[in-house]
Amino acid sequence: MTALLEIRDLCLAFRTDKGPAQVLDGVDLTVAPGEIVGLVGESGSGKTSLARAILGALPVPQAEIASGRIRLDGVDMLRGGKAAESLRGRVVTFVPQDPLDSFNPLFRVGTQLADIMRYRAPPAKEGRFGNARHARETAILEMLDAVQLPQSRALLDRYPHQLSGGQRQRVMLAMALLPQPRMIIADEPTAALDVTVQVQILGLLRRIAAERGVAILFTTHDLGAAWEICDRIIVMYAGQIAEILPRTAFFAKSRHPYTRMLLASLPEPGREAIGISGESASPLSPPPGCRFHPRCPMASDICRKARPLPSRSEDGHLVACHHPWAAASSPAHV
Amino acid sequence: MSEPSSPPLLELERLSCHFPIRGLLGRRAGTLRAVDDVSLSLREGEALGIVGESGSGKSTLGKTLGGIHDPTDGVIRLAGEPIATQRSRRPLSVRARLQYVYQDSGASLDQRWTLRRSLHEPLVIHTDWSREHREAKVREIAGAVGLAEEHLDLYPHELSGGQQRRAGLARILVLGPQIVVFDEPTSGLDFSVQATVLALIRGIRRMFNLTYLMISHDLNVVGSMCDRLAVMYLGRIVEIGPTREVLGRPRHPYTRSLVDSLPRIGGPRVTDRLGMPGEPVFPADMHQGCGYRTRCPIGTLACTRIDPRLVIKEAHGVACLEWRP
Amino acid sequence: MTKLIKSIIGHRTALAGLLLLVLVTAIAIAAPLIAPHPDAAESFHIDRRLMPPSSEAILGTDRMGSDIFSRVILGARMTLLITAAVVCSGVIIGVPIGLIAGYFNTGLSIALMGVAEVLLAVPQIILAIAITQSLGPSIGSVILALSITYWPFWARLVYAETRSICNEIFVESAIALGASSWRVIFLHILPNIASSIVVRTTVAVGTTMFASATLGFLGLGPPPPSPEWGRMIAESREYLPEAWWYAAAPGLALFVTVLGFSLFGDGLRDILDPKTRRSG
Amino acid sequence: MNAYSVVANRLVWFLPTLLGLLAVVFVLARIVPSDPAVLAAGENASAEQVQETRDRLGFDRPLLEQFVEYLREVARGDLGTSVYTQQPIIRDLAERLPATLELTFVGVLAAALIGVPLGVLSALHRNSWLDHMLRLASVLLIGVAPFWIAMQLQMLFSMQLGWLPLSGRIDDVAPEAVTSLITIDALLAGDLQLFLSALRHLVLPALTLALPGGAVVMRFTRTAVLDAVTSPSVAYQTAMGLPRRVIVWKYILRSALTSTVTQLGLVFGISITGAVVIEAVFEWPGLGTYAARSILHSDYNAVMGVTLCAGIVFAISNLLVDLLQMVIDPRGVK
Repeated sequence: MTALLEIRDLCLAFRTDKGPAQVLDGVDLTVAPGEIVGLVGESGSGKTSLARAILGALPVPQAEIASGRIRLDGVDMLRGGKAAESLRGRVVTFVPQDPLDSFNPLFRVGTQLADIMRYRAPPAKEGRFGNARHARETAILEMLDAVQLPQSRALLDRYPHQLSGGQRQRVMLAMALLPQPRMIIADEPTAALDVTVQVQILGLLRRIAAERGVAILFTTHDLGAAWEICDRIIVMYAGQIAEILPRTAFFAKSRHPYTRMLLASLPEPGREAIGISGESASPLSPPPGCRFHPRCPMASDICRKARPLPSRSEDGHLVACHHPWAAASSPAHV
Repeated sequence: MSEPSSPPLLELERLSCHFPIRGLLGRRAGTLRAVDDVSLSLREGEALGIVGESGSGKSTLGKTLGGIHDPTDGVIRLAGEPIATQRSRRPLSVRARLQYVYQDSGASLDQRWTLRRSLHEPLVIHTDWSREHREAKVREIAGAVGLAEEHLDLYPHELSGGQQRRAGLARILVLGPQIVVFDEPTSGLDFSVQATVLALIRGIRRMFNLTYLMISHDLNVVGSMCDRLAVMYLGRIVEIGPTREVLGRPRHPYTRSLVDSLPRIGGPRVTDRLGMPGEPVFPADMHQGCGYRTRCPIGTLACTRIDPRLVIKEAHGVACLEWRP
Repeated sequence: MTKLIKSIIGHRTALAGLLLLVLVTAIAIAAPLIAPHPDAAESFHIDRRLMPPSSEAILGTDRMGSDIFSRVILGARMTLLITAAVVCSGVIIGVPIGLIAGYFNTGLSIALMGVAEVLLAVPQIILAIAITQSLGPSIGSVILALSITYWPFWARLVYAETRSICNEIFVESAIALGASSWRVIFLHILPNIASSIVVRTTVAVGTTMFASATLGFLGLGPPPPSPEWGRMIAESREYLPEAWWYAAAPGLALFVTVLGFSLFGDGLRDILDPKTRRSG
Repeated sequence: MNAYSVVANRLVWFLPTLLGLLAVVFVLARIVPSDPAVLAAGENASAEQVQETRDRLGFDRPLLEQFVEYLREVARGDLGTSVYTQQPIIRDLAERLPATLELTFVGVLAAALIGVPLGVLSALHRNSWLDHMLRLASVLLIGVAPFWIAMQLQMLFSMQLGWLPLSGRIDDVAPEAVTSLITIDALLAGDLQLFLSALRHLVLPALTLALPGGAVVMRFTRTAVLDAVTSPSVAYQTAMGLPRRVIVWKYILRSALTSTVTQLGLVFGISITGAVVIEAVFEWPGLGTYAARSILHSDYNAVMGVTLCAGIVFAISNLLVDLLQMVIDPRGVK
């Protein structure tokens, strides 16, 4: 299996007033074509920075990539120049967290869709009258149908603020699909939505990925959402990958203490959730060794000194911990 | 089920909170029925959860209880005594007994004040205690919510999000309230922090024998924190009952769709089944019939004409024409 | 406070402005001492009319034969006095009105802000002209006219800031807690909007100076022979272009003073108002 | 609130503003002078004449009654007679207002033409030497008193270089008044010579307005462009790989201009105020010179007339800005 996206040893820092903030530290990951990968982490885990790094949308003066590489479809995205540039918005597209802010409020939805179609999508098949504009509009309407937006023609004439939250996110999805990408990066796409709408959008994402063979890298802090749509889940903590597990192993066979504690933090009727005490590690002065050790109940001397190397088992389950749970033991809270 | 002998600690009777929608020349063009004809009661020591999606009016309900909005109609009773409706007239003693905690309780702190000063303020307003007396109380409560001594001299922006919420909570607790309204106490928090905040609320409930009302969009949160649940849709309560009942055997189609939308980690994907179609309409646009009919999978013609009332049977109420026990 | 001073020193624009202001203020305060011919500033010397800059009169002399340098630095007092008086009364009238109107937001506040809006609807300088004209030219009438025309600026600013801060949760919660109105206004609202008042005031100083100089220029300022920059510039027009130094000195003095305030104001805004910081 | 109700609200507020304006002018005219009758009767009037004037003008009647009477007069278009020109003031104003409007329009237009491109340039090359130079220039320009600029321009371009006329609006006889804006009337009459002459007269006064005005516009535009550049919608479009030129010249520019237009209205208001004194310097036959001359002759009614007239123009320009804002921003006036 050749990977569509391959990230090796990515280190990223932001220059801040208080010194450099290490946002990503030695991140390795791959995404196969058509695969849905969830990037799970709490605020400050670096998941959004990782997504932005792939898209080349990091704030330019502050961000500094110390080492590592990002290869997408065989192209080096960090040093690829023009070739990488042309991949963005064509081979890899983006669904943002807050659709209202991501639209330009002064332009009609149709205009913004049309511009993506015009500049990023592969040339549409010539319409009946050989009119490119007409062909583009047809393609847009078809796409809006595909994301289950009824009365799509009327929608094109609206302004972003006139749509509901769910409609806006569907349009964003349509915009991400128009270039016929091989990969979509979705950054917390359902965080701002109500649960009933969230479930619709998640369902839609999954169906689209399956039907069109698009890979999705889905960042979220919501374990439930990750469970719903992902094939594989990557748990990040403080800029490092803690654990990579296949969906089936996520609940029952997680091995990293952090993953287990996260799962135990979920509120659930009839059960008292246990939180994780302490503060998340600061990227300005990350703790030495395993970054999770100050909050980890199993931490020992070695955790304070050495960064745990990831160990991989045969089913693709990877864990970076000096004291992982045994593969077979059941989760803490059951 | 028999009625308890003592009057409920908190009672809402046909409470409404409407906002005018201003149109041409500031004329009233319509009415936003944020809270519409809501009745419910809370016994001492009870925890009631209120769930609903954005625009369901749950937050307005909380703010009306907290005395931040004036009710348009209806009565709020605290231990049998009606609370004056206008916020300017709500007496200090009532304000101390019934308190409202903001979604981000840290935001109730003045950014230019140290924590100590913010925690003293309620006591300065409500009591004539000496400085030492107040300080002792402030320290006691700060300790109870897990804030260290040295935190008291910090400004809000020097605290983490979780600590700010603790401080906001402490500000409420120094007055020793009987009832607290928690408005989305966990929104915007990571799961690990959320769980510690919920644990804290559970702790202070035991410690101070609190009665509370918790408002949240997250069924899991209220489900794990409350004895009873009320489900709101477009300003109305559509279902109310014991948590186990409401979540385990939902009667209203809306509650059912909410419960069905919850991802179950370890279980089958809920997206494999069809979710609920549509999104809530604007609360001002409804004129007749059941507010949920536009999204309801089991709606009939009658639903467009008849506005179902909340019918309570065996402590479990539901407002739906189609529901037959 | 020390933090504020530190950030001002660390901010190039603010520091440059501050230095200019200190310079101008020091000159204004010490004017009678520094002025080389303080006694000659307001009297007539026919033999010394319109002399170009020389060692005797470093900025030349005017049509009355007075030493322009002396008149300019004595004029700094006049300008700063008028400006300070106008700005102070603007703050004293405008800030409480804005606070009260913004906090209570009742019929009274609509009336108060209505008055302010009407005054703002008249071009300020024209209103000031009308007022000074009916009062007759004097320092007092300039101050009164500008105070009447400029307080609505503060009222409107404070009103808007108060309205928006009243929607902040910490104010709402203080009210819900039962805090009295004066407590909310003076302990919560005022300290939180103080920085925007300060920034706005610094910027307004420049505008006020222009306005007072304009009145002087139109012959409505303090009557001659008092040294007022606007009037001096107006007088010089008849002697252009030959007596180029005549207009240059008061014009530059006005420029340097206004520049000082606007630089300082810009810097303060960057420091105190983080909302606009990124666009700086 | 929909667009129409906003318009209606503005229009309805316009009337009380006007009424308030009249009240202010009235109060100034009747209360501030110790005895308005003395003023109205003229300097050399005898005691009987003063008394006669007082009776005739009704200065001894209750103030409210006088105010109502005054409103009636104003409604009839009667603002009194000018002591100096011996004409009805309303006619004086009608003759002079177009000159002021012509000057202000050209000044603001020039300010926009200077300020907008430079603001965009400055923002796009943020922190370059060009940006620093432009910002320095704007600070300096804003700090110079307009009447001083006027004098320096006169000295340089008229007195020393002799390129442009020193003062006035036209050399020859004015063309037949159609719009009363001489440049346009000259063009309508097909008289190119006259047009150029009018234009040459316009250059210096308009430039005096446009220099500080342009500096203000430039600052606003720069801030607006920077806000747009850092907006999430631009981040989204960048991540989607939309060509930079489309993002800048279509989306960013439109967003920035939306707020700049509001500021142009503000600049217009400031310029009308500024025009008063600049006209005095250039002897431009508009409201400003009229006001200055009226002051000189203690022509009380005339000053009040100018105040009223300027107030109305100002209020109308504010109204127009609000309407324009609504037209170009689909979200309406905030």
